[in-house]
Amino acid sequence: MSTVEPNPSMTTFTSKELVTDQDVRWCPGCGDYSILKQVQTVMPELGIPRENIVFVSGIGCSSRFPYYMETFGMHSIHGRATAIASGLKAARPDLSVWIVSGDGDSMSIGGNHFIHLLRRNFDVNLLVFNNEIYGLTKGQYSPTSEEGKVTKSTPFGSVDHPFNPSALALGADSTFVSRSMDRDPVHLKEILRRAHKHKGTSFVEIYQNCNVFNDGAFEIFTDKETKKIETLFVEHGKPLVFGQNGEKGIKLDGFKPVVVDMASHSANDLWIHDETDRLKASMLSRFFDNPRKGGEHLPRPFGVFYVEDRPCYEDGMKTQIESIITSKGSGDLDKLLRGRDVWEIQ
Amino acid sequence: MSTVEPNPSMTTFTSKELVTDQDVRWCPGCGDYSILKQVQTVMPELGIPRENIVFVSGIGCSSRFPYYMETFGMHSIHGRATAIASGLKAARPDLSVWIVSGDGDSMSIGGNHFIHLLRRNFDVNLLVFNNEIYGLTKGQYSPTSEEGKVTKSTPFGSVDHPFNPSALALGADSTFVSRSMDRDPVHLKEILRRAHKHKGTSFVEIYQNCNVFNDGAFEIFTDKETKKIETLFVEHGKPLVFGQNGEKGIKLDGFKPVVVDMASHSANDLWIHDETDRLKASMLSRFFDNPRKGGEHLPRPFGVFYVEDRPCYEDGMKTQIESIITSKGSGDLDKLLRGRDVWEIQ
Amino acid sequence: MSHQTDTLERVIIKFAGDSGDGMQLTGTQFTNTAALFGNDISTFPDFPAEIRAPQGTLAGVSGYQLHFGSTNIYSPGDRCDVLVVMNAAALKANLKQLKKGGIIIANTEGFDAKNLRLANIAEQDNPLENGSLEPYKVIRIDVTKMTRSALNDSGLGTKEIDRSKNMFVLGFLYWMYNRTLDNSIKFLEEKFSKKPDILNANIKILKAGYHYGDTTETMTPRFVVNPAKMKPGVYRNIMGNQATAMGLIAASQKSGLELFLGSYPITPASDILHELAKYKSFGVKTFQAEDEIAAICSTIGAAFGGSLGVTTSSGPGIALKGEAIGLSVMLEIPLVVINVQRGGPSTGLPTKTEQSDLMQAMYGRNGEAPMPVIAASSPADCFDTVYEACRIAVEFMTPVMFLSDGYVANGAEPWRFPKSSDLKPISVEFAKAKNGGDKYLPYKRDEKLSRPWAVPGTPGLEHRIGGIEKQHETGNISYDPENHEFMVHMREAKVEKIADFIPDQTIDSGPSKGKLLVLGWGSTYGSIKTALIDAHAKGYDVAHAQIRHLKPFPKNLGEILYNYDKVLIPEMNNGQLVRIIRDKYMIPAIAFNKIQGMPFTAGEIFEKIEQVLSEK
Amino acid sequence: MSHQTDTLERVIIKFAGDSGDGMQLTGTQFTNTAALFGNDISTFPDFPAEIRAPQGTLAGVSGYQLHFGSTNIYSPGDRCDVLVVMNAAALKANLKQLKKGGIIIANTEGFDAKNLRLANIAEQDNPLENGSLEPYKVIRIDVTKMTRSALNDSGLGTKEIDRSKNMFVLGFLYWMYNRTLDNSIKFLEEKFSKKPDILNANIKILKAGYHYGDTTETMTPRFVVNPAKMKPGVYRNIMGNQATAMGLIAASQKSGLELFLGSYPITPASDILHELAKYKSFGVKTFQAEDEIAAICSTIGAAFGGSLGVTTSSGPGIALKGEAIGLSVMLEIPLVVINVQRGGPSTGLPTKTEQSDLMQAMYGRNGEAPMPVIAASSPADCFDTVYEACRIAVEFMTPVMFLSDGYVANGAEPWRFPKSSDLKPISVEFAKAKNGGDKYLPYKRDEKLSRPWAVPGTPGLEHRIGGIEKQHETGNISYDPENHEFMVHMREAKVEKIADFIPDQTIDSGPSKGKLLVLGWGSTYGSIKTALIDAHAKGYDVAHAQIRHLKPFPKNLGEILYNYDKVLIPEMNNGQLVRIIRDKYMIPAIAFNKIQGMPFTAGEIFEKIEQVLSEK
Ligand SMILES: Cc1ncc(C[n+]2csc(CCOP(=O)(O)OP(=O)(O)O)c2C)c(N)n1
Ligand SMILES: Cc1ncc(C[n+]2csc(CCOP(=O)(O)OP(=O)(O)O)c2C)c(N)n1
Ligand code: SF4
Ligand code: SF4
Ligand SMILES: [Mg+2]
Ligand SMILES: [Mg+2]
Repeated sequence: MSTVEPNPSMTTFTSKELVTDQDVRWCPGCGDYSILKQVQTVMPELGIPRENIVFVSGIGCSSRFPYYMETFGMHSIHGRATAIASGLKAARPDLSVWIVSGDGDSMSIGGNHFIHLLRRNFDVNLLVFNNEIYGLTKGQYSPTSEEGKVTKSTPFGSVDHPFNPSALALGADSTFVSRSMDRDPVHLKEILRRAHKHKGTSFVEIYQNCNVFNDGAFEIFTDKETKKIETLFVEHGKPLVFGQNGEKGIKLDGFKPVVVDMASHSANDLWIHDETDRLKASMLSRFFDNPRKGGEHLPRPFGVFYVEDRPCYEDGMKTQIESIITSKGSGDLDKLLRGRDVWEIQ
Repeated sequence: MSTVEPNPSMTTFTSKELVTDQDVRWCPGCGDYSILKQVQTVMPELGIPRENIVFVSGIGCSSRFPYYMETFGMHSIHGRATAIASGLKAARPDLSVWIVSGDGDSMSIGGNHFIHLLRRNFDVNLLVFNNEIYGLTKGQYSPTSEEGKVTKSTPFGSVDHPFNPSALALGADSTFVSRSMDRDPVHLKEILRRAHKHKGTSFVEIYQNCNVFNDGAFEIFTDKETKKIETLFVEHGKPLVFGQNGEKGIKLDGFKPVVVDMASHSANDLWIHDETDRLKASMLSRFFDNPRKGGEHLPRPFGVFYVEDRPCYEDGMKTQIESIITSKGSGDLDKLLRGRDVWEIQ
Repeated sequence: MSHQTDTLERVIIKFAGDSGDGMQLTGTQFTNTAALFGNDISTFPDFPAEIRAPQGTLAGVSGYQLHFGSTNIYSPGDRCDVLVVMNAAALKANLKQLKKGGIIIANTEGFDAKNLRLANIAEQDNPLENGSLEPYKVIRIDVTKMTRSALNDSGLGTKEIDRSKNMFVLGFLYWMYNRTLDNSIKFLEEKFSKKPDILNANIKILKAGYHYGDTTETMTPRFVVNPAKMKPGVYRNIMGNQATAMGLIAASQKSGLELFLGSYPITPASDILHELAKYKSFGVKTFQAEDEIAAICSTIGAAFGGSLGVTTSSGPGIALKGEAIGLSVMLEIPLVVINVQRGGPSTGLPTKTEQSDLMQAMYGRNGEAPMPVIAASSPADCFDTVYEACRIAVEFMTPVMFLSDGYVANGAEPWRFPKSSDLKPISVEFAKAKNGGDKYLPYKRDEKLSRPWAVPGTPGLEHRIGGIEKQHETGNISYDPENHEFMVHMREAKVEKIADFIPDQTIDSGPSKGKLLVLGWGSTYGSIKTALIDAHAKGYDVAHAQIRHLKPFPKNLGEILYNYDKVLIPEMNNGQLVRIIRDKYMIPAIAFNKIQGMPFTAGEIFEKIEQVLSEK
Repeated sequence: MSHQTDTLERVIIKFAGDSGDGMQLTGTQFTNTAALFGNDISTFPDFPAEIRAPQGTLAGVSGYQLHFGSTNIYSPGDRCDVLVVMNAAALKANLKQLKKGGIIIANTEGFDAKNLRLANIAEQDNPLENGSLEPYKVIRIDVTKMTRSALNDSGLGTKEIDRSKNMFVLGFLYWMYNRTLDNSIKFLEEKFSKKPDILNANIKILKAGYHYGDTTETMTPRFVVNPAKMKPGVYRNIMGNQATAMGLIAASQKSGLELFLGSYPITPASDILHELAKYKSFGVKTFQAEDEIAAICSTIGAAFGGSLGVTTSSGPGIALKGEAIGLSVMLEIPLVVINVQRGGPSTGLPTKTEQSDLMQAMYGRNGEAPMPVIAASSPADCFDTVYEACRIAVEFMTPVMFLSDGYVANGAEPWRFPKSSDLKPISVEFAKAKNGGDKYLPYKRDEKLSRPWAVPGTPGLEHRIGGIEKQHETGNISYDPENHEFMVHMREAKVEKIADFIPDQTIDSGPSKGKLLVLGWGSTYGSIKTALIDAHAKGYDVAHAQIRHLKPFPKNLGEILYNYDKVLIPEMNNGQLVRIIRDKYMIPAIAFNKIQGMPFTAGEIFEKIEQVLSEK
């Protein structure tokens, strides 16, 4: 987001000043704590006056977020934060609007507003805490839970094929598609900064551990032992390299990504990440193998997959109004009331 | 759809027997007439007893469809046909379920059920009559209308970026993505047959002319003069060839599709359509230039872009129940009522 | 030639033809001419059901009813004096609305074999020929033939020529009612300024119609309807949805708040969206959302940001908004929810009118979620009422339900439009400073029980609001049992408190005590008013009150009700206001219901009054 | 050691601790043991608000209330006799519910510096030490320490050891109330059959708790609560949501219809989904939809296909279903809509109980859209009531709203469960043949005004249904005004007709004529019933009726109401049934409301009865 220009005369604020007087009520150990921390850390750097920041959320554990941010905020209803934020941004393009949502909130009940927000490209930041479960309602499977998942509502395993959130976002013409995780503060902060910088809807999927109802869902990506070989951190202009010591790379064999050994390959052979290439982003989004199934599989990518520069809805709306006012002048209420044809009764 | 095995003893029916006693109430000249005709023509060929066919629709001009089909049918509420059909198919896997919807019905108000239907992959056929307008409510722009469109609700032009329906469907993990048009009966019938054959949700986008509120939206693809150079009919295993006499082809230059002259190229150089390749389908879906803007652009593809074989929700549901019954036996109501711990009062 | 000329007090004309015959335009032109001449008027279009049906069929009939006169006119009227029919289907669909002895003007070409078949009339039953129209005066004109022959040298194609045949009818009616063609000629000149061929053709046919009246041998009667004695002032003609849109803009201008409309199209509310979308020069932001839920939610967002937030829909869409309305009740955020009611339940009768969403307005959401409800009684009244809705919303920090309906929305009447400077000011002040020592208390209330509106961007007033029960004053989440009860009562009290700031209920006509009160709400106003005129003419002891404020009721309403022996409540539903009145005031109010997708006629109400008065 | 032993009629124990302390399990174990012993019981858990809060805080307190006795028990009871608190927060949150002179069993380790701080209590204000608990009997036990020392050689880690401390408390209570450990030991053996270490530890601690009572020098009182004289038969314990799930399965089995549940999780309704998902062996299809709209729409689809369609939710979700409920009213398709009510409006108090969705059930959709409404009065009654809802739905081809609430849903009581063969049959017959000559008329009605149910797959019965107004009998789209009015009346008449097929309203207790009738609905049953027992003991002239059928009302309801001088209507809302009664029967019924997310206590109702009786 870059509409909100740093205000030189603004009173700067510290991360501490973002802490509210409300007790944080997530379960001890919940991944949400770390995300909150990173957001509070990054905010003061962004050069936005605190009073211009608004956090809007739906319903879910994740959606309690605004209560813990000493900014303007709204904890709304399930699935609708995206729609509320759209109206807010349309009305007030000057604000820095952050949406906090869960996998259920944004992709189950809120799925429609999610895809429409992305296509309209309002200049807002959409943080989806994906814990692959409904946390708040105590553990039903979500549209991102893997097939076969045993939960309260699927005691014999779910038969639902899950969404691939990045793919869905790309399909909805998202202009900023990214992924990070609760347990990598440095990366998460960087992605948050990038999201802020992007002018347009910045979709940030954040893998978040729900240690009560879906503990360890992303362990394989966050655990020291497995992280390096199971994840792939992509950076614009850099080759796709991963592994304990960067010993593996990914190159394209025609249209097929293959894992190669860096001992026998040079960086030049590799797929160089180009975040402006939608097709490649599309391919990256399909690095979606379930690593727990074992066998040969691609690492899970993190980082900014895709960035596109496309006009924002609120700008189009504003420009249209301004250009009409410029050409026709401001509306005159008396003229409007009078209309075209009048007659007088004496 | 192939769950519905032809019933050898069924009473066959003719297309005429699909005509109901209700007057067809679309505007004279509406593209819906042709689609109705093709559907009525194809149905008898499919080998489904008439009483096993159900048409479910939402609200819109297109959604009047069920009234004109002498099968079972429901004209429901706006945007919800997909959800209703999901429940119907879950309950009755034996039925051949056809959903008829409009661009607004399926991608505006019905967007959430649309993407969830596709990911769940119920074995139903989803026909979306895309006229890039809200017909029934007399001409507001829809989520597929092009940017800048002047309509009743956008007298100064819309500032909305439209969906790319095929891309959205692919993003939602659709297992059958296709496109046809009202004005090519032969092609449309073929796509309908293919949709029926596919086991899983078959998404068929049908370009449909609304001659009252959005006349000529697809003229460039349907008009004799321009059709051949502006459209690309893809067929599995065949090279991408188009033009007045097939004089043009499309080949891939790296990841970039380029139009080449067949005078200087052979079919072997060309992109051979592989409908099982999701990445290529994704590329095809992005052949989405607005031809009216002129200049160099890719032709608009028609045909089956993508087919994937993935288990259907209703089968998973049914199999789970059957396997539980097989292993545990059918539920015993008295046992259930009694529960685990009981005591007796004398 | 001599034609008799009668002077009439009021006349009702219904123009009916195929959707393609231009009857709406014909009606509007006649209306404008009558209005400019000084008649009082009231009109109502009668669109075909939502799908455009094949030409010539019953389903495709489009009508336009005009009531004009030299006395005050309060409704488009009951049965018509003149019925213009362009084809057989139009006659079949409308004949029963024609008074016995009334005039039928029939386009004979519309009764040919094809048209009869399309109207499902056997050829031998052609009503123009089988004598069934005996009780009426029938004027047969082969409009098509005359139009074609008048224009056969115009260089236009048949299709274009035929399109001007409605002008023939218009011209003929102008002749019948002694009107000048000036206004319509001016209109045509503007409309076809860039198409001189078409312009000339239309004017020629308009005149041809007029002259046809003058020259034919038929003993066509002519009439004079003198100007009405209306309150002096400058008038314009206005439709309900248009008036609603203008009321919103006026409220935006007077309050200094940017107008934001979040809407999803639906009949018969869409026109408010269409109208507002035109007025970008007033800074109006119209957002066509993906569905009704997004429509209201975007509006909530905009209102949170400091806009005058409005969302428009009709019954089914309002049902979808219920959960979010509940949120805005909890947030105590200003919002105007507009329901242009139509026939229900479910998709119901989308193009027809009904008042069956009152209970939904009152109770259509979970929990105890009270909100003010206010209803417009005529097309022009939409302006004042929606303006009032906006005022209540922002001054009391509450969502407000504004009820209109298909009848009011599409009907038209003359409007003595106000000057902007005469409009009651709307006072809004955003909170600028902390109100709780070093804290900002978003739910600290003023004497109206209203809370402050602190918009993002205001330094020091950062705060959070949400849909979970909140603590008094701080607005923090609170699960405290007593606080919940307190807040439920507070939200109810706040809405009830509005009664201190709205006008007392008035008696529209009739005595302030007596045998019978007819109590209406919303669009039944005109029919009741007209019925009362007739009843008073007969000397009946009956009064009329029309409620604008349905929640809270005006404080004196109970008092008024107790002043009459009986209270009759006519509603275009199965009895909704009557339930609330019975519950609240414990009086055995009598329900009178019509659920036909059509307004009451004054006659129906008059008869019911007679019946109720005659019962012991 | 000698301990006094008193015999008591009824006892209320509240177990309270941190969410992690296992209080729900402790409570359930004690309950089951009491039930197996033959006491009558009623229980209610009191979950922390929806987010799990940090350990030790007030927000994290989880409670479980048990009422058991040798007399009949109708509610979990008002104030408790014994309060078990595992930490300071638990005491702070629950103390005001303890009777003066009641017993507090406190885990002293839960009152250390850290726990006091977490409970927002200054260290010097430690209630165990500052004398503020003077009015109570306090039994201080360092449960943690004793558990740890008992298990220090168990080889288990501290975390695991600490997890069994609730067993100590349970053992101690068993001792206090002279119960055997057998049932709980059996339970533990099953639960930990694969973890012998844990099993042994738990049994050891359970026994340690029991022996602690026996051996300590504290003058702890012991009590005997004899078995209740209940109706002979075989009983089990059941919770409301569980009973609802079983009622649905029973209806499915008895009707021969496949059960389809379309649902989206929401507190406190989710457990019905969870329960039903377990019963796949009954062929139950549970579909967790993407939202509430898809939930009900999928159910409509399944019902069209011939399933027994059910959708479950709570207030906000029901609001979202309004439009689709309207569709099912129009389709006249069988459907059971279950609303487990919670505190509103909006997100409100998600884990608390309330009865504030009655008006929404009646009116929460556009147009005139009547549907039967039926409410359960106790956990076990959910079974019968939802079974009845299913019967009405399929026999009358209509959606039915079944109202439960958080109190009934999570409460438990003994249930003399029926034999399947004793259940009233549910008769459904799908249409098999044309009913209109050579046509199938989907809206041709039988004597119940119900239409036939012809499911896809039936040759010759192909037909279309939809949400637009339909022609009588044919079901074709019809815009005819008279037909619309006819159909609106027909849909209302059809619902009202159900009154012919439901039992008359009965008087639960008290005289059939008299001074005062207390009229309840839904979950207020137990509190009213208990209050009436007390009132009758005092000789008051008061009766009690509890309405199950809220729409249509039983035919004799009016007659009953007119038999009393006054009617008092207690509701956990701001007055909803009372409005309907006042409107319909024109009696000045008195509202008595509690809106605290908590059930009425019997005492509150008793006092109100006294007050109403004492007023002139
Ligand atoms: C309209 C509505 N439906 C359902 C619910 C219940 N509900 C609250 S949060 C939630 C899902 C939470 O999952 P997610 O969005 O993934 O958030 P998380 O708790 O996992 O962070 C549900 C089903 C609700 N509050 N409102
Ligand atoms: C809940 C609800 N919202 C809005 C409408 C009004 N409405 C009916 S159809 C429609 C859109 C129609 O467009 P589309 O789906 O593209 O169908 P088409 O008429 O173009 O075939 C709308 C907005 C409605 N009937 N119900
Ligand atoms: S339930 Fe899961 S997501 Fe919710 S607060 Fe607890 S750990 Fe976090
Ligand atoms: S409005 Fe358009 S889509 Fe609808 S029937 Fe007419 S031509 Fe067809
Ligand atoms: Mg989640
Ligand atoms: Mg369309």
